[in-house]
Amino acid sequence: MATDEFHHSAAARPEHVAAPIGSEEAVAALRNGPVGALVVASIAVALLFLGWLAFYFLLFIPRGSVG
Amino acid sequence: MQNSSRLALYHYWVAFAVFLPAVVLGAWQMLIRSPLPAPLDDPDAYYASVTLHGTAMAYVVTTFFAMGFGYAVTATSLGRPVRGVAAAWICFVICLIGTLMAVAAVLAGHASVLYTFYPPLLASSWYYGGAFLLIGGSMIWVVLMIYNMTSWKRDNPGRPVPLAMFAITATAILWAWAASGVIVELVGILLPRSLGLTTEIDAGLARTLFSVTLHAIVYFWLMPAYIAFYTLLPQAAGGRLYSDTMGRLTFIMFIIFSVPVGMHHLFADPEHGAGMKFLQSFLTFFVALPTLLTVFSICASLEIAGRARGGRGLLGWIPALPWGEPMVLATGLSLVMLGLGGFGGLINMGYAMNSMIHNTSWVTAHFHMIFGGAVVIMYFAIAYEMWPRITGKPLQSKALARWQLWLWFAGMMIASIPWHITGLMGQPRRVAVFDYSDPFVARMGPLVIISVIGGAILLVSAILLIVILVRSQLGERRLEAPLRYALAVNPPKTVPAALNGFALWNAILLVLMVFAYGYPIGQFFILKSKVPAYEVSGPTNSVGGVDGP
Amino acid sequence: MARDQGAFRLHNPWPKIAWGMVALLVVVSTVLGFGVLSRYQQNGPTLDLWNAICRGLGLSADTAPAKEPVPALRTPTRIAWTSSTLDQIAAGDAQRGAFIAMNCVACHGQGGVSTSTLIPTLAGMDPAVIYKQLDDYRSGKRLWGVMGAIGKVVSAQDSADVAAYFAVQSHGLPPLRGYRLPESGRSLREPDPAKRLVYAGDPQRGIPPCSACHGPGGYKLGAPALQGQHADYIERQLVAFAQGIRQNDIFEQMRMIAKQLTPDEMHAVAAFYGARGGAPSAAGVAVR
Amino acid sequence: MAEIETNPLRRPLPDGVVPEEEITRTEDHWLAIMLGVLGVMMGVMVVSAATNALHPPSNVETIDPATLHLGGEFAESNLGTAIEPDGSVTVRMIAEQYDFIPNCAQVPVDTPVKFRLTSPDVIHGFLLPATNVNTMVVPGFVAEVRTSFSRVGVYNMPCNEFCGNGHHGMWARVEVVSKERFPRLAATERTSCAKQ
Repeated sequence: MATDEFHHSAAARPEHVAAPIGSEEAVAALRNGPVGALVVASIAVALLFLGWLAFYFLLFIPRGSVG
Repeated sequence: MQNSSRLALYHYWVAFAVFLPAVVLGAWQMLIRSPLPAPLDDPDAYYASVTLHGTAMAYVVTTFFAMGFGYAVTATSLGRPVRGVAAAWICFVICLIGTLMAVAAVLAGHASVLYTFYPPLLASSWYYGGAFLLIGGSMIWVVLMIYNMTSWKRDNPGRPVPLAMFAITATAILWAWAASGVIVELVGILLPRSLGLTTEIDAGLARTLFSVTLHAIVYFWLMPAYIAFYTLLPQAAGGRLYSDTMGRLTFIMFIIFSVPVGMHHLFADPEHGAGMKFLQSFLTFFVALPTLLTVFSICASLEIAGRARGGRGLLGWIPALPWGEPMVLATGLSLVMLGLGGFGGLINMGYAMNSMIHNTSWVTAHFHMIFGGAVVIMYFAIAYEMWPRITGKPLQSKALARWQLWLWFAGMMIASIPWHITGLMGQPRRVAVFDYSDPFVARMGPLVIISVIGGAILLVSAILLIVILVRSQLGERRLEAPLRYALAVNPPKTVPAALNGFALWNAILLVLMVFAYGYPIGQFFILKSKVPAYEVSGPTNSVGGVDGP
Repeated sequence: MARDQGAFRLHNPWPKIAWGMVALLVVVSTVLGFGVLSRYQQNGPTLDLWNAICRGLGLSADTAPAKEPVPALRTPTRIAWTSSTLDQIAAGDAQRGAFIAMNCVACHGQGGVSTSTLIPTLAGMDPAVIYKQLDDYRSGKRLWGVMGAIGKVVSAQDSADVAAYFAVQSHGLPPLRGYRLPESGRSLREPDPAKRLVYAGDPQRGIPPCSACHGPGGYKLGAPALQGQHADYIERQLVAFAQGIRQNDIFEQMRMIAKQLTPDEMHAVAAFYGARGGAPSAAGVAVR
Repeated sequence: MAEIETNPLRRPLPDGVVPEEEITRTEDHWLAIMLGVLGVMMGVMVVSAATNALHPPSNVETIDPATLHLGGEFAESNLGTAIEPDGSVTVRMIAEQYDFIPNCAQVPVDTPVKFRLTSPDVIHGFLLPATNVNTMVVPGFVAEVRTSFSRVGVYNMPCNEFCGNGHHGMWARVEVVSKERFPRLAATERTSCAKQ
């Protein structure tokens, strides 16, 4: 069973493991690291962050003090 | 049909059979709140309806879906039949009885207290009893998930628990922690009072206990969606999971940070000091981490798939993805709604900033975006993924499924975005009818009408869902296709013990819970804050009108 | 489990990192929450560390200005819905009450079913309501001719007994309990002003729906059921509340609502309850 | 099993091409950036909360809800707006099924205001749209919100927590008036719009 040991992290039996792409494709896809994903995720988080700051300073603070 | 498949199918069907009428109620509720004429414009019916809608969506649909998903994941990811099938069926029956009891009590008009209970309002003991059987019954499932995982670990020493199984066990453990609050509230406060065993209710304590549940329950709803992100999506997209380890870490962080943060639902409450509120606001920030981590991991997994399919350039992998696959499409739509809903959440948890939107339609919009949007659309995708595997018949059809997902997305956006705005304008939640002749209310009228249109679209989508599932199941053609989980780029041969079990994390959570909730709950043993209860359907005790001595 | 996880063995990297992070979170949030933020109070002086911790926990509260003068106390009633009061009402003896109630027949009718349109029907009324009104007559909080004198001769126990008696009489007010089936036309869009006020209220004027407390379908401790009550009596009480002649409503609630109502609305609401009462008995039908 | 062994699709990556350490490092960097983002947000929140004394309303005071009307702070004669010796005002209100009392409060602009509310029955909510005044009113507790209004006007005041079948009818108002228009009250006087 040593041969399919690496499958255990996805599923215990090989028929339940999907690998639509092989190692070469995965290597090729990751040659430059997941840069595209970093860009997309960064844009999303940046929007979230700026939106939050905008809400805090442009909406919440002008509505007056509370405590 | 395999026993575990039948188990999953029955659970899914209860969930979706309850889901459709609950959507009908939701759409009608939006109508009666709007300036448009509604059939049956009776405020009492609205409050009963909100109770039913909330109970159905928050407890019934989610619990049954998660349980069914859990059995399916256990059987397929461990590659062996679910252990304890008899107990699973008993659990199913108990939860179903609880559901029927609660629904009957609401329909009889004896339980218009909303699914969050709001003591000292007091509903019929049938409602609380039903809720207790449903939530308490699901603890059998929790035990089964843990048992299946640990027994597999025992049989396969040194091997990593499959990620999907690890994650569903995390879901079960999270649910046990989350449900502890509402179970203690039901057993310790509400059931005894509704049965007449006690005379008073500690409303502050009851609210505090419920807050233990109230935030973590959202992550219980969310977890199946995240499991799909990590274990089903990469293969549906035709790629690999970027990192198995980060998946495990994400689910662990959900367990740790989703429970000791519930007090951000009580920021506006007078029974807790600001210091304790800050502590939990601070911890709440960290519950955003696993989601932010997931956003990146999922994008990376999709990028692998997109590039493998020929996508070039910085963003060329995005159009290269197989958007025709329901799972991929649902994930894309889900992430958009998760972004908007998460943004709302960051506002809500912002300590004093919560005052800006507390109990306005903003909050309703926020959790509809997160749960009704991001999570439920993944439930649909999971159902579409699993239906062929558990019924042995192909999906009828993918095109229809795409329509259904797009309609749900459009409906939820159209319904929720105007709510966010009316919430900021100060529209209160849970109000049956508004006086649109009041200029303050009238300004919200057009926005409310837009959201009604969204509600109608959601209803169409929900009907379509049932049509697709029924048509698929009644189909003739047989299909043999086992459920497949995504392989990681580097499938780990071994994982650290800490990432292969939950003992360490349960211990840490216990410490954090004592830190975050020890004093807030403990103070009620000193405070004199018990108050009389108010039965929503009139007096049933001795002071009642016709029941006199 | 704990053993092979090494959950408490701090020389393993995962437990070490995890426990360290938790300790950091606990310390930082405590210092910020109690040591820093709780010191600064809105519209108030900055607190020292000890007071900040107490306030942050909720052990101490915002201090009101010392001994501020208050207006002369005015109370609408002596009754409060404490458990002892409710227990006394619940323990009312209907059989004993029947003897006392013989004195009520002349005005409130046989079995509490009044034939006079200005005198309320008591049959089927919530005992807490009767008990409270008798006490208000006794204490002079509600002033109404002969009832003041009668109130003074009945004791609290008598009140509970007579209330228990009337509560179980039939042919009067229909039972308050139970759910009414949903029905269209109970929202703010209802054109009939009386029906609209009864079921939806008027939020702009701060008027809640009458039915939420007085039924049908609603209940509030101390609020009488109105369905089947004499319309003229209801209208007269509304006028009395509006003019401040009657002041025994807890927290001025009925005074505040009645002041907002026009005479036409009072008449319409009274007629709605009186007319739709389903004619408690032939004799009980309001004569107008 | 032999078939799987030879299936190139199921083979792990050759060591050293995309080592797991690199993936972990990328994720760690992302995690650090996210912590930084959250840290900035938390910093903004903490600093502004300290400098402006911004908190969620959190005054913990208990009170017996059954006997409020018989005397003490929430007797009907003491409800409404009072002027304190230091010039600030305190508004005392009752939130009950299904009314606020008084149902229209009056306060002066640019003056420290303290709202004190409690409930004799169930949970209610107190919200002034377009301001940050927002608190739950829980029976057994006195809810307190401290603020000051910078804008003259009438604020609608809905009950924002479900309190029973009359909930939708539970609306009141707060009138913020100029300091000149606000009546000069003696220490024992209470005012509301209704009394004007």
